[in-house]
Amino acid sequence: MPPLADVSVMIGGQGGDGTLTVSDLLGRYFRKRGLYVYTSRNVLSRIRGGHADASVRASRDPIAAQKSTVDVLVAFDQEAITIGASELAPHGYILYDSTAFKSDLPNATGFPFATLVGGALGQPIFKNTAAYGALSVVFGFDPAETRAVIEERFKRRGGEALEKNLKALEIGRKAALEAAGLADRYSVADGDAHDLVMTTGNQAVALGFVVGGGRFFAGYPITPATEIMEYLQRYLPPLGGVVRQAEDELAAVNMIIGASYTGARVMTSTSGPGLSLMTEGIGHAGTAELPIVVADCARVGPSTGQPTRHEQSDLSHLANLGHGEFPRFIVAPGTPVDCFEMTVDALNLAERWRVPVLLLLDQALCQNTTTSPRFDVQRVHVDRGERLTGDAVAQLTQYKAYQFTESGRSAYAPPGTPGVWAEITGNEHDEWGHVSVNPTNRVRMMRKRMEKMVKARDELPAARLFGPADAKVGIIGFGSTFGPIREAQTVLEARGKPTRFLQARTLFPVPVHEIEPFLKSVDVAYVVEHNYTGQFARLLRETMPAQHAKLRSVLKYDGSNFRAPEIIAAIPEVA
Amino acid sequence: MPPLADVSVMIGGQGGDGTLTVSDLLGRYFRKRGLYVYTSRNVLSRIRGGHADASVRASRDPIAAQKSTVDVLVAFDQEAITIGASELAPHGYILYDSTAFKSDLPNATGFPFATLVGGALGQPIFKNTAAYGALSVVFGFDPAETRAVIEERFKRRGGEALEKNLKALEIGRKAALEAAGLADRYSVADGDAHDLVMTTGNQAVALGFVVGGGRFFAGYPITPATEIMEYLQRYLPPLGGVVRQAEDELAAVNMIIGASYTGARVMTSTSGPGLSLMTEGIGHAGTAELPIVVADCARVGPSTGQPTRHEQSDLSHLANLGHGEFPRFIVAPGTPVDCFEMTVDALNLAERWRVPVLLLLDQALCQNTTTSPRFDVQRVHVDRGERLTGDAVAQLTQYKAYQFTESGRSAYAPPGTPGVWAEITGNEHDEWGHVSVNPTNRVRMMRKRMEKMVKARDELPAARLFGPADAKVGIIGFGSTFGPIREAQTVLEARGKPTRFLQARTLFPVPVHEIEPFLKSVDVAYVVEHNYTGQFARLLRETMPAQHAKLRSVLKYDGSNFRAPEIIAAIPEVA
Amino acid sequence: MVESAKPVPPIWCPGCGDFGVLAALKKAALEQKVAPYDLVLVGGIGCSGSIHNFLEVNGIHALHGRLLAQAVGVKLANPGLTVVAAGGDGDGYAIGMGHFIHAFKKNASIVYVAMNNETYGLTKGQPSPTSQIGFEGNIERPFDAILTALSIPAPNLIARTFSGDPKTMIAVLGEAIKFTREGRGFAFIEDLSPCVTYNDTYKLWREKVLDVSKVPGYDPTDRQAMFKICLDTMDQGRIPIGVMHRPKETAPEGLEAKLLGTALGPARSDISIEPNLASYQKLLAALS
Amino acid sequence: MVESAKPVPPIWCPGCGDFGVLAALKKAALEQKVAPYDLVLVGGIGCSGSIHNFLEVNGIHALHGRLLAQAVGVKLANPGLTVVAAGGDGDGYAIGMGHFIHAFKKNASIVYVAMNNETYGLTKGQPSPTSQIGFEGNIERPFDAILTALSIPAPNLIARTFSGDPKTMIAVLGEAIKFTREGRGFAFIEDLSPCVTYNDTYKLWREKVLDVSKVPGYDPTDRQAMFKICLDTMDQGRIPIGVMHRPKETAPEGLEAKLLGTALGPARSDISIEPNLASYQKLLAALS
Ligand SMILES: Cc1ncc(C[n+]2csc(CCOP(=O)(O)OP(=O)(O)O)c2C)c(N)n1
Ligand SMILES: Cc1ncc(C[n+]2csc(CCOP(=O)(O)OP(=O)(O)O)c2C)c(N)n1
Ligand code: SF4
Ligand code: SF4
Ligand SMILES: [Mg+2]
Ligand SMILES: [Mg+2]
Repeated sequence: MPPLADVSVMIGGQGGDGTLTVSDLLGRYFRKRGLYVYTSRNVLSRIRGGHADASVRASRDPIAAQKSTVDVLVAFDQEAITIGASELAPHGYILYDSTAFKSDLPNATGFPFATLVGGALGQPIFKNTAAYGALSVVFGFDPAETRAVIEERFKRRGGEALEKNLKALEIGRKAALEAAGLADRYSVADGDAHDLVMTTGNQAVALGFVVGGGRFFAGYPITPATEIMEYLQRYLPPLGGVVRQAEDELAAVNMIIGASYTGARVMTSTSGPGLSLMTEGIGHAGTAELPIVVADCARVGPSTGQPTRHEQSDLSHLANLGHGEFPRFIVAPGTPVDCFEMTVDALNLAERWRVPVLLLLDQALCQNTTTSPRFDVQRVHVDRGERLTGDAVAQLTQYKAYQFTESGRSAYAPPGTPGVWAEITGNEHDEWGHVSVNPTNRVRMMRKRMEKMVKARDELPAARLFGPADAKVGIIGFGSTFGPIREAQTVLEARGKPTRFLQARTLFPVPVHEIEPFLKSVDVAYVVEHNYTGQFARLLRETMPAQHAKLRSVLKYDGSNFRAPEIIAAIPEVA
Repeated sequence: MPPLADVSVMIGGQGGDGTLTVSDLLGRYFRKRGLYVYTSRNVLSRIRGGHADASVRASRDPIAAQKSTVDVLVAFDQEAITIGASELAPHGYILYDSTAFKSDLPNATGFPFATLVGGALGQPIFKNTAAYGALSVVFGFDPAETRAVIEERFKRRGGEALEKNLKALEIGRKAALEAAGLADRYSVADGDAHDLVMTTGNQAVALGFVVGGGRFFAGYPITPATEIMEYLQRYLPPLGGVVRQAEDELAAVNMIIGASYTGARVMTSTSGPGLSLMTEGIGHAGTAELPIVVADCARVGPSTGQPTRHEQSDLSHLANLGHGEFPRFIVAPGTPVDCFEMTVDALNLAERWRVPVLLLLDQALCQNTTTSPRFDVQRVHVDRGERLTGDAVAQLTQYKAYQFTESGRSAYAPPGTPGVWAEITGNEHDEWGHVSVNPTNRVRMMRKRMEKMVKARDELPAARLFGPADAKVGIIGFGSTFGPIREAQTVLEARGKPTRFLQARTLFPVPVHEIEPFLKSVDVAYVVEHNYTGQFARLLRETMPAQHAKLRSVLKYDGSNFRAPEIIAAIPEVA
Repeated sequence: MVESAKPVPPIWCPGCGDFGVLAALKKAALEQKVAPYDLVLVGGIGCSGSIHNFLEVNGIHALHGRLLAQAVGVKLANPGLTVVAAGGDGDGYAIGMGHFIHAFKKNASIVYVAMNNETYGLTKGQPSPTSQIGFEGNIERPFDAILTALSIPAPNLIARTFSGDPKTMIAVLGEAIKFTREGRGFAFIEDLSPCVTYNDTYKLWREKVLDVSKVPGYDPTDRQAMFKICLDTMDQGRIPIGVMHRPKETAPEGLEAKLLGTALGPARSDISIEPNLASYQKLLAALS
Repeated sequence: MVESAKPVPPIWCPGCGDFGVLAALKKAALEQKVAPYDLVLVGGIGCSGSIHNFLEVNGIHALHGRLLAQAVGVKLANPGLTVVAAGGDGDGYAIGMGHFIHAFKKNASIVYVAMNNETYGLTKGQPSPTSQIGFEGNIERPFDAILTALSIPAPNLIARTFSGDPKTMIAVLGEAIKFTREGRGFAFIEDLSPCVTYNDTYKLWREKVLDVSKVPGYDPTDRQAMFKICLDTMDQGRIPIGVMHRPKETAPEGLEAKLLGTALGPARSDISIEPNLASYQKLLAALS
């Protein structure tokens, strides 16, 4: 077989079998070889036991999605075969742990990994590293580099852990080398992607928050958002920032509201259930004009749903959440770099316009790891809007926290500014912040707040366009669908079927000025999203009804994320 | 002056001045004379002090809105004049309490009500009844019936209260009779509307809940919803029902969810802030397929907003609330009879389809009093859907709480049914109620739930049409705008400008089958609603984009409800 | 026999303290002769909260932190049911704290087992309100549910058990089930249920637990004395277990009893129009 | 001088107990020399919660029940501010109960004045968690915030005052402000603040209040003893007032101090890129 330019390995087993470690080790090896890498997982909402799998993909081209076929499947349990076999490529092969079960499949070899390692090391749990060893033989990895990966990965834990893993590696290698016909069964072409980092959306958001000047974070654990809080617990304190795990999401959002009142840059992160609980608080921030950023790491809903699985079904809620009407911006990054940069944007927009900014992510973007260009601090600009210092205040004759202005933005002097006091409320209020039921004032205040969504238009993250301008088939997507859509485009391009892709990065207010011209330029536009009702398509239909006939929905809501071929198959014009 | 066929009196003063009592007394009198009566109020979110006013309108024709002009203004404070004078009809007159202030207006007479009553009775608070006495003279009321109203109103409190009010009445009458040119200044034509009741939407909802078989209610006080709970505290216990004031709205909605699980018919009522807090719970009910009814008595939002004032800005939130996607029905009564009957509908729909039903009300509908036909218990039908008793269960071979069926409805056997147990969850689940991440099951369960919104279509409350079928100007409205829209239609009809009005009673899922033909039948359709963004119009645009060019919004969001002339003025085709 | 939802195998890590609660609950329910279809298990969200999936009973998986609100709703709507709520310390003492305190005050006759492992198990080991200072960076003093339970003036049954001591667990759970079936009000049991994966306290707790009934002056009807005993025990670095409050009151003081007396309650009322017609007409006629 | 939001006249009913809190707060802040622009008053939703509108200070009107969460956020983000949260018993002990309990545990240095009138004033007189049995149909035993406060093991200042006794109020409020300005943690004051419109308890309370410092054995550093004194006082039909807990600890134990030491904190950090560039680059370079 010729070297693979795009390889995918799936590792399945029971929770606790260490499948994630295998994909991580493989990922590290492939990166050393200059490949783009994407790792993903499919786990249950339980700590141990139950089937879970991890996948790693490596390619000479940039990727941010799973491959639709699996080249090699590693099975620690029978279920891994049931699930994985259907995805196996025709040339694919299965390595399984014959300690656990036997398989009659022709393209499968069993190794008693657990027994072998258990016997030699006393602890069968190192069977995962043994499997990595066997894989290294199957793929003909360089032995020294294979080993180096183990050393890097376990150096922090050091000592015994490192030693045992190195031994397990050799056990796995030896077994595979002894098995007939397995060595060098496949080879993987080296790539030339270097100076990339391997990161998740959650980590990128945390870094963006810090660099964007975020200094106060309160949250509550929830899958798949928890890592944002955990990263910030490491990053922020050395910078004089504060991270608190609150008693619940109501406390979290209200704590950041209190902190925002003092002028700090703030964020919380959560997923669906927590987001629903934050509804009242987000509306309060909108009315009181206190800048907050809420990151929603969407998972499968509704209700407790499927905590560990992927979906993009919170958009309608975000766009409409809260009784009454208040402005909000919904921005949706599609890549780790987006996550980093748009978290900064979110902080700037929130503070300039004194609105809640909702950063919409999804499980795949949050938790899967992607090779990404390094984040560039030079591109970061901190814009605090009309923030008043004590000196600036001293020049004023009046200070009104809700002053009507031409720009639509009121200057803000946080508490502690000598000579003035901020009177802030979620009741309807006049410019001074005094509660008011005056109908004329009410109308003006509503307009002041709501028009932010019009006036800020050109400051909101711009959509990105990919593909030839004259392509007649359009694709619209946001969030992690960026990866599979781009991949689909590449495949189609190669087949001589050009498409044009609009990656929406601001979802609300709907960027009509970007999307309408796009819709006009194509004959048909496929809106790709992970939900049942076609939530973004619905927003497009509402705001651009004249274009509705061109809109088609490509939907998936089974808990897994799109792969490129699924998108291609859903577009009859090019499929 | 000829007798007035449509009269309006506004009474303004400080909170505690008893303005509501005056409007109540006048309303009672007018009803005795066979008139339709509508009383409304405009109060602050505070208990005493601050300006508040009450209005009463009486007419020979059915009415459910304020009149745009005031015939007589009673002012207990200066602000009453500032506010009321602009609404005073050209022939209008002002009676004011000269104890509080003096006025130079030509069409005003001051009486020292507080001093007069204070002197005679020791308690100036009876000044409001004295004002009623004066009004009775101004309008040439029948003295015996004027007195009978006082007797009825105060008989429950009896003794001294009754006696003092009667004395205050005479003091007021005497003062007005002695004032030059006031007696019989106006007269009001008798009407022939009898056997009506005077009620509010809140009371009608409470009654509908009881008669519809509702037996469990949990709520938390909030304006303007509290009265529903208060009525039920009186109505339900004698029927073996339970009403609990919970510690908060999260507890309230979760308590009714627990109660619903046992098979009881349940409801909670709240307003915007509480509704936002119930978001997660409503989604849970939707996923777990536990029937609940949530009455939302909308007030001015966002956030704490204006608690005592009127708005219809919760619709977008209701239609989209909650992370993820789950079915819901939003029904919106427009009159007290609707409130009564549609609360029954809501209970039936919730239980048959095992979904959350959202009963959307608004402050004016909830709290203003309207003369209404009596509620007819004969029209009430209790439909419990596929509810399984012990006997029915014994006939089954299997009981699955989430069984896939042709109808889309699963039969339900509540806990306590011998031989079976209900396994209910807000996680994604299989037919048995076991947690499941199987992708195929996920897709089927999503469809099972979401298709309820399609399958239930013909059972949802139907829209009502008013006006000639060939009218080319359409009006669409819901909730309390029913009153002013109907009045506007009558006025326009008389001017030879026919309009056609669709009163939407199901708002979500949008009844496209009703509204699309309607839109096709007219040249233009004005969607009248109390919010900033035109929330119902947005839903129409999303679901019927092909009709979008016909849609116009008539919006009001200053805290007060529409009056007929405002609606007329907003429709250029007929104004 | 009609086939109904079958229990699924527990999803807990081998050795998890929650197995103890499951076993004890099974035993206690059997001893108290509760028919499976009359028992409602309300689970929280967390490792612990999945317990209802592992038994042949009515199970409702509540929202995170809302199990007590749902459980109270169940009981008030159908007082004939035996209601046991079970969830984690994060569920009950963090997000559920408001309902927790109010459950004592409301005093509906339900059993609540808080499975305390001093961590958030299912979200992978963050500190919970009961975590010790230093655990995963925790700097807040641990909440003691028993002390706070004792501070709320209502005739509740209050106890703490330990998953390492199944005998006491079964006895206390049995007493709690009996207590609630007699309509005497809220029965709270905090079970020390170690998380072997993120916070393995089995050994430590085995050394530290102290049966309060052995302490001189033990009188579970005297809140103030028990408050002192518990504080003193804690000051000695020990963890008090046992029954901390057993009210003198024996009458059916439960909220459902106060509200409904012997009436069947909302779930079992006949709500068809006929039998209620006269009452309805009276209500409607009262409109003026 | 720049003109800033002016106080508006109180919207309370004449005679409302809340006037007492307003007057005492004004006095205490003055005595403690807190600059108006350094004082943040966080109001709840309720009659009581509007208090911040009536003073020349920074005011934030929180959501119903969320004032403590917001107040903690304010303090942690800018520990230089003096933070006083004030709201009703419904706000604090019903919808806000979870945050209330956690405020003791978190122990941020803020003052919280719960204005207890045993009713929901602004929504017109429904029973609140502190309402007596029988008040407007209430059948639940009243919650006693002091007993529960004493049950939470953290070095908080705990006190109860009465609006009919302004001298004690000013003293206790002053102590609380000082306590928090020294970074010593959470200071909780329940003020008995009668609602003359819906639940006029002035006379009753004047007769019932009992200054605990007069009780033999009074020792506000001893939780257990104070728990007994309070329970005994209540058993005698009296209402304990005074300082119920004054921790021995004098070090800055406040959460903000633990988190930030003497650092300025989030609100006052320079967040422009330049001064932070080195730290940022280090963080980014650590990505592998
Ligand atoms: C509203 C909401 N917030 C957060 C979560 C995520 N979550 C699931 S379980 C859990 C905590 C579990 O801890 P605990 O209650 O102590 O149970 P344990 O797993 O330790 O038994 C959290 C925070 C959720 N499901 N819902
Ligand atoms: C989420 C939410 N629920 C309910 C309300 C309505 N509400 C306003 S004030 C109040 C209670 C007031 O009682 P309390 O806190 O004791 O204050 P008081 O008026 O007695 O001072 C309620 C329930 C609200 N504003 N927000
Ligand atoms: S993670 Fe902890 S609490 Fe959860 S099942 Fe495992 S041992 Fe039990
Ligand atoms: S209603 Fe009661 S609490 Fe509210 S202002 Fe009046 S007296 Fe005070
Ligand atoms: Mg736990
Ligand atoms: Mg109160």
